[in-house]
Amino acid sequence: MSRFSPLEWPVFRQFRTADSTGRSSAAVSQHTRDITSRTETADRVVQSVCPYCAVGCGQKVYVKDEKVIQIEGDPDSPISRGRLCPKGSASEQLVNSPGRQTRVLYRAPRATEWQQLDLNTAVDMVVDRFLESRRRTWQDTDEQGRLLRRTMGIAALGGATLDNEENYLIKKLFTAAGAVQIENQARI
Amino acid sequence: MGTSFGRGGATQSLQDMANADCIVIQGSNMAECHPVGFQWVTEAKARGAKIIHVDPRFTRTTAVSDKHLPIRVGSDIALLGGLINYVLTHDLWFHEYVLAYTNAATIINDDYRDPEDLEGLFSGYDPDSGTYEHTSWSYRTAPGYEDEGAQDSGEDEHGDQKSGRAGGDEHGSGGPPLNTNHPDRDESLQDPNTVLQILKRHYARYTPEMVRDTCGISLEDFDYLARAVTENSGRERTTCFAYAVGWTHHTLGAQFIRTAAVLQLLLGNVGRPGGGIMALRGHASIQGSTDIPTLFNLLPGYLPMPSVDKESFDEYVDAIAVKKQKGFWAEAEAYTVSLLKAWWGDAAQEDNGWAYDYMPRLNGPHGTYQTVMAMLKDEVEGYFVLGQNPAIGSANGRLQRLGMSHLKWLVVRDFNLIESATWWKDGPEIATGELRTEDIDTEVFFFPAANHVEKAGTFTQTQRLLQWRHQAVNPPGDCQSELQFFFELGKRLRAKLADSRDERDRPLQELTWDYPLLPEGEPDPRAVLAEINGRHLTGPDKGKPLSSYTQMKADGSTDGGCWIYTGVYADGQNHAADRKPGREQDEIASEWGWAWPANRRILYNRASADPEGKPWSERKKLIWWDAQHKRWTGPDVPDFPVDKDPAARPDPDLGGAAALSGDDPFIMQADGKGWLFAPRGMVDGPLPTHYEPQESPVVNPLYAQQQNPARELFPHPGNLSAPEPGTPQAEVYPYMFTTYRLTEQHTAGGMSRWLPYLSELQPEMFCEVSPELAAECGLEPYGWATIVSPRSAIEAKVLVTDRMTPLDIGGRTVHQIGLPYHWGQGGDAVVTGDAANDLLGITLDPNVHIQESKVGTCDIRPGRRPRGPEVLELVSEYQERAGLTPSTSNTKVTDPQRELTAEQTEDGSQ
Amino acid sequence: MTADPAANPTADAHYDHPHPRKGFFTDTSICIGCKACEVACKEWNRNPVDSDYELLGSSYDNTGALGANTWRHVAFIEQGAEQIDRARESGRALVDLGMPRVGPPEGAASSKTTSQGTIPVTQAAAAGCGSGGGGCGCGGSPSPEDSADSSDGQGPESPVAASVHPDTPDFRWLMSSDVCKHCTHAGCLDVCPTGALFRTEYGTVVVQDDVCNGCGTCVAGCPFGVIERRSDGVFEPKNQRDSPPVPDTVKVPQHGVAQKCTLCYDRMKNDQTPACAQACPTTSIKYGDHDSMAATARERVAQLHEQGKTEARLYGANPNDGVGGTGSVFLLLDEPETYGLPPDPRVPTADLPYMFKRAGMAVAGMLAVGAVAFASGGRR
Amino acid sequence: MSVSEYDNYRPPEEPRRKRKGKGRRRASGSAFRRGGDGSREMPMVPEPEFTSYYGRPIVKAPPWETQIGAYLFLGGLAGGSSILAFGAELTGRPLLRRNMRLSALTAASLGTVALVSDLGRPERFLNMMRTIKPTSPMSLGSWLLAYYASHAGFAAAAEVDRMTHAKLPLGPLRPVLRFIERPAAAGAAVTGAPLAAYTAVLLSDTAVPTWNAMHKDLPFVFVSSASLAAGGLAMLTTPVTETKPARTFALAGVAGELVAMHLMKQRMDPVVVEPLEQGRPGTWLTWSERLALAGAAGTILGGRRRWVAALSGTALIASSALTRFGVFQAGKDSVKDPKYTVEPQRNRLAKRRAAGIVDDSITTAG
Repeated sequence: MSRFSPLEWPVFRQFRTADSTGRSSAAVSQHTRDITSRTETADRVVQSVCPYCAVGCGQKVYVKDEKVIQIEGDPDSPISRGRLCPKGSASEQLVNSPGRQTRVLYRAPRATEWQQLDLNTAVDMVVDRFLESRRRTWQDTDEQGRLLRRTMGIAALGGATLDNEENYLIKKLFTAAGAVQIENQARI
Repeated sequence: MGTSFGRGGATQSLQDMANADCIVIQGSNMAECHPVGFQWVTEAKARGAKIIHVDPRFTRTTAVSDKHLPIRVGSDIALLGGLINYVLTHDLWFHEYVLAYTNAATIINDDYRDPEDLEGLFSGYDPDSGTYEHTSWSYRTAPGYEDEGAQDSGEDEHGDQKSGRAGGDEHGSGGPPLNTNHPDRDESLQDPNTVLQILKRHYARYTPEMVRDTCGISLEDFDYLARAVTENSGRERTTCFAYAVGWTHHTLGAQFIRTAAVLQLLLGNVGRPGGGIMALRGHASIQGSTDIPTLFNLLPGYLPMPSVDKESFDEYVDAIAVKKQKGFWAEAEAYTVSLLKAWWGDAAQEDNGWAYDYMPRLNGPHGTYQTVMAMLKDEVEGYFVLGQNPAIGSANGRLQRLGMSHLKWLVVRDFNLIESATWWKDGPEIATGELRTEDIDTEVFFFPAANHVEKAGTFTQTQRLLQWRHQAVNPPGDCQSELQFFFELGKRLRAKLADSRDERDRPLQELTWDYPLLPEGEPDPRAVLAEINGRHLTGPDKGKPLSSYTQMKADGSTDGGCWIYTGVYADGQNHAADRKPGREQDEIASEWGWAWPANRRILYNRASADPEGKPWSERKKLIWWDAQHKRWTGPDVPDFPVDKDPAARPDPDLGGAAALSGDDPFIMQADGKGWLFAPRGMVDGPLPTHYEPQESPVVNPLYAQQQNPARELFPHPGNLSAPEPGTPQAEVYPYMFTTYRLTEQHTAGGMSRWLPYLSELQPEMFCEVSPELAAECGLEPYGWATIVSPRSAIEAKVLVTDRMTPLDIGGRTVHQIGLPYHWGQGGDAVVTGDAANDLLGITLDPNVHIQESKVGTCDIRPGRRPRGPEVLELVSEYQERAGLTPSTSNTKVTDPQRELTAEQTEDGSQ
Repeated sequence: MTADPAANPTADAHYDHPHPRKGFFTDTSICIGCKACEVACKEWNRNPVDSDYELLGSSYDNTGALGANTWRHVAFIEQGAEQIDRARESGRALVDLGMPRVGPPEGAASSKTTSQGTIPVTQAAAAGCGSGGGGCGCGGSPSPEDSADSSDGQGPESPVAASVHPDTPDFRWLMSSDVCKHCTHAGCLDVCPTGALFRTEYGTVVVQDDVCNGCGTCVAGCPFGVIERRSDGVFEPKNQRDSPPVPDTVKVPQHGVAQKCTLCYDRMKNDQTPACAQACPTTSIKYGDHDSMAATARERVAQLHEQGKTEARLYGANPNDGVGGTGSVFLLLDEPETYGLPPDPRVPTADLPYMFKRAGMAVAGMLAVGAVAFASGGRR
Repeated sequence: MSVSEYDNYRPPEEPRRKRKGKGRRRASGSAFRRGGDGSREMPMVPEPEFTSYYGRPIVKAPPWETQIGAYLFLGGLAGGSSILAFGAELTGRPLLRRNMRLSALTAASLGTVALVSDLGRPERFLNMMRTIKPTSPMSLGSWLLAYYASHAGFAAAAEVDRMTHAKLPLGPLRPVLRFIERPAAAGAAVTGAPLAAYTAVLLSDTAVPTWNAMHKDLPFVFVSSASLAAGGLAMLTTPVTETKPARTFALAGVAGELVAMHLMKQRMDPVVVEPLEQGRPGTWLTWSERLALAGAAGTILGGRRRWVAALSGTALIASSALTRFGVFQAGKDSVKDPKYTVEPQRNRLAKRRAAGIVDDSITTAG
């Protein structure tokens, strides 16, 4: 408290300055004078796009010590002009949300609880199951002998929240692997 | 949209809505679902535009609109048909525009029959397969060219059932092929078979009175809407239509949009500033995920997935576009070769049909709902769920969860433990005892995903705009982007199959799968985007990116993952990352991001000038013909060959872009015109016709045919439908319900019910009912209610509000209940509740296979729903009372006395 | 009450470089109730969650009211036909009161073209469309696009009659984003004993959370019930279960301290727009210099009156009202109390001198009685 | 509420999340969240004559708990006791002086402890001394309390020293203490009265409808209540022989309070008087009146008998406490219903409009 630094005691400042009633500059503490917006002291700002709906509002992402500290509208965007909806404004909490998972989880058949699994083994397990299911459900030709060359045993759902590049790799990989049952939110 | 205009994307940018003089928002709740996009509607209103919201509910959009037209869910075609009828009878259509730019004057062949004559069916309906065969809809060939025409259509008929069927939704960018290049036309529009006369006859019975009895819209309201739309169209003024899933989520979804396209063409609003049809997509990159589709029936760039009957590459290409048809779609071969080169590189050569045989084939629709049915029959073993929550978001949630319990292994990638990952532990079926955790064999892998600031890449927004996102921070813990996960998956699959001799593994072995890696091990998205954009493979500028899809060659000298995106990497610069501030650009803002095709912001903008190339009016000026420089100029990139003289009338047989005449603004259509009448491309009729939804308490007032005869049905004990109206059992589910979104929550809640700041704003599942319905059923404001549908029963708090209006439909009061669908039963979210989508059945639109989630019938009663197994008893008790069997309402043709069809059960007794 | 009535209360505040007074203008006629302001404010200031996750029974408003953790609150009011008429009537009464029109002199034909420049104001409209409280017969001058020029035979023959109120006459859904008023004479600021509340160089009122000892006097001092002491200020956004700890950059407990909107004092010092004003999709929340905000408000209300919407009125734009005019000016479409705002707020300090006088008399009385008691008590 | 037979399946509806900190009640009237306490009134249809926002409060009651109510009482008691102490000193009543000084100090220190414990951040109580704000009754009150408490402390210290026959290890300080004893006592007496009265201004200088409406007469009520409390305490603690002035002091206090309370209720807007007459405040205030009368009667009739004096003294003290708590709670209740905020303001606005003043309303058309 500024009380102890001698002349900085607001009561003195009340008499020294025009603010005799102690309702403005006299009562200001040093901490308040040092207040500055956290976006000013951020390490860097990155231009991004809101992940929620398809309007495509521009977003500015402020980062400090490798942590996202603020996401707000990007005034440069001609579409959104710096504005956001409630979901867009909550993007920072989407990134730092306490409910967000950061570990791979695995549920064994008939198990009643999750168990932790390291990423590498999990991906290997998925690869093995992928190849096994593909082999078991492969269809070379249909009943009239026409080429099918596909598996109906593997399906995928999801893509409207993903980037174009990710959709491209998924489509390319699954088509080459013969899995045709690929769908996403554009359908529902 | 694809069928009428040639491309399946929104015709305008959102900013352009500010130029509209009247905006009709129908099938969308724009202020709640696209709030920041709505600023442009507010801008238009500030400039004096009239905003009309047609919606069953009075929503936050309506609160700032000028007029609200409460409409009965599912009757949009009746209203729009009424408007078309109003425009035609009052002769308010835009004469020069319609004559020059649409196929109004084209003559249809003689054996075309209209539903007016066939009691609700178009000609060419095959009752066994429940689909249409559309030769009877095609153009009549002009005299003197008959031979060429006949040969073409004949060859085309062979086995067209699949192309007709699957042809529906592939016209994202390229209209369907035509049977003739020389359609017969009658400019004076006297011939009864001209499209305009057919239109007049078809919509003759859509009178304001019929609209009142079908949609519940009073005559004054209809008159207000009709006047507002017609007065704000023409040379000086334009009207804009905006729609979202309110239209697409119906068994007639595609036809809803078609009706709006026909109306906008008649009013001359397409391709002009402040006009067109604004398709408001829901997710961040829904447009992107149809352009580069993780969809079963499409390849990138709306090229169709090869079907089993296209055995060779040439057969495949001929089915897409006849060489001699007009427009850029004729170059489909170049686009396909470039795609195959991009995927299989050197392995794709001329001799092996550019590795066409590496492609898997379709033999029917394999949509997400067919997949769920296959799961229930234990035919699907593995399932990847990537950033989606089918247990809550897809229709008939119960079937989705039961289907997943039949899987062998399930991979879920998301930020949080969504209900689709934890249904085996805390799903509703565990509570009702239908599933026991210990008996479920499915292995579930949950991979945490990186979110939008932890990975770089592009989203494609609702106005076809690609915007690049820069990476801000690295993903924490095990979180990975899908790019890294699938690149890794692909690498390991290829490693495991490296030495396999099996023919089926060749496509994987020879796939081009080496992308440069970023320091953290993630493939560089810029390299993937460059591959999508396409490169020259031979010649002087080998390796350099293409700058326009016109540079794509069919000789394998170019590659390109998605031809409509070519140009995003023009001259090596990632235009998706262009960030010239909006302030420093004009309203079109073409240097912010990149819009496909070729950075055009307003499509078909050639139509913003009259046939001679002069703007229709100074106020609505966009593109015009600059006589001295012989070029089309204007703020936006012209959607037309830049140097084509408006007066040019080249010989149609030249084919491709060269064949386009000076007044063909729809450069992707086979005849360069806007299609009022769609001879091809729609599987359920060339003209939109009103049918009732799958479940409706009202008999179809227009025809005996109750529902869309071509809709896709899924008879299954878990997917029962309500009885046909008019039968006593129909009163078991007397009320209609519709599902919708709220601003504060996001679709199935995966990205909003885990955030306390959003969950706090809309914490609990609720239903919105009118005071009259509340009185009728004894519902308590903010008390509990149980809603029962033929599929399941859910509970919700009751919001009694005047915003829901009971409608008088042909003497009967129809009550409508509003249900937001964000909540779900699961253990991990901040707020939980029952999922509205559990109530929905699975009945799909035949063109795009989208389910009817916007309308259904149900019953509502006060009090909470029973817990545990009793809820199943409640649902089955209702089903017995209604006498439901898997075949109820699932027969396609309703009226038996059809001279075309063979035996049918007698009328209405289902 | 030494602050001079001038609009900028910072004048007497001895700041070395006083800025022009900043403030809001909230135009509730274009608010779409999306609550982006609530979330943006909470997210910027890292305020804790303020709900028991239950429907509050007030249409789409599940936030309740302004408080220590909620510095922006969107109100939702569903009104039927007679409430709309009552609001139009009370609005018209305001117009007929012949309010001194701040801005262009009453008499002159003010053909001021509004900023949009599209709606020329005729003399009749400028004088208030219903003189003498009579029913607003003219139903508002037909806005230009109604009497559209029936261009080249497109429109029907007769220009369409100006429908009285294009608005849905039988139902409306009011939405308004409420915020601290940052009054010219701020009750909270006056009664704060520790100087925690202070008048900033921008004329706004801010709590210094390092000084405030939570005495709570300001909570009672605010005539609008905005400020509140945070009773359970544990910050991390509560989640249903014992969720993993929140990253430390966001854990700032502000327990037991009075909290209210600071008009983003930290952002303002760096010339940034407050979080809510930047997020608001339809700029229903406008931010800028107080004078320009008040001018925009008057322009907007005049424009609405010309459209026949006489229910529009300004709240807080009058410098000589009970609190000396407010920093956040509102455009409301009904009586203030419908939105939960006081109809005639008055800063308690206005009566303070009188209170001290009465207290002085009481003190004198007590001392006198004491003296008398002892003087007379001498005998026994 | 709902009639379906499945209702008994309703899982126990404990609130979704236990709120840490002081229980569930939140200062900002969380009663409205439950739709009133049990009564399920229909928020959909507000009363026709005045509209409110779903019946929710417009202004907020201060987050003051019972400690502040206690401080109001103790402050008045301390002030009154100092006056009696100084009077006793002047007129040579040693016992009365000693008791009054000690009780003044105890009351003042108890009051201070109550004040500090009610703070949101008690450890920052010294911030009260940061500024002297003429516009803040609490700021001036804090300084007043500091001044008074110190002086009452010196006077009492002297008293204690005398009682312990100078055994305290004061050493050189003793003469200083002797010297300042009298001025300190005088100071305490002089500031005692304002200490009793300033709490009235503290309550009135708020937007709480009932308190604000009382600002004309509340000081007199509090001053009288302080007097009767101090007098009562004197009668209770000091033998009858010395408490004659205290009794007159108390009687004057009773008279003052009755008159002031009556006058106050007359001058207030009738709507805002309701909280004073309803619920707990209503019962407390009626009981405080009865006890005051009983105390006064006891004082007049049996004033000279020791036990009667003691009894009526306690009655008077109780009456004073009840008055303070009654007024305190009435204010907090008046905030819960928006009617008490809106209607008086509407009446005030209408009166001004009738008087032709039309330019000072917060709602304007232009």
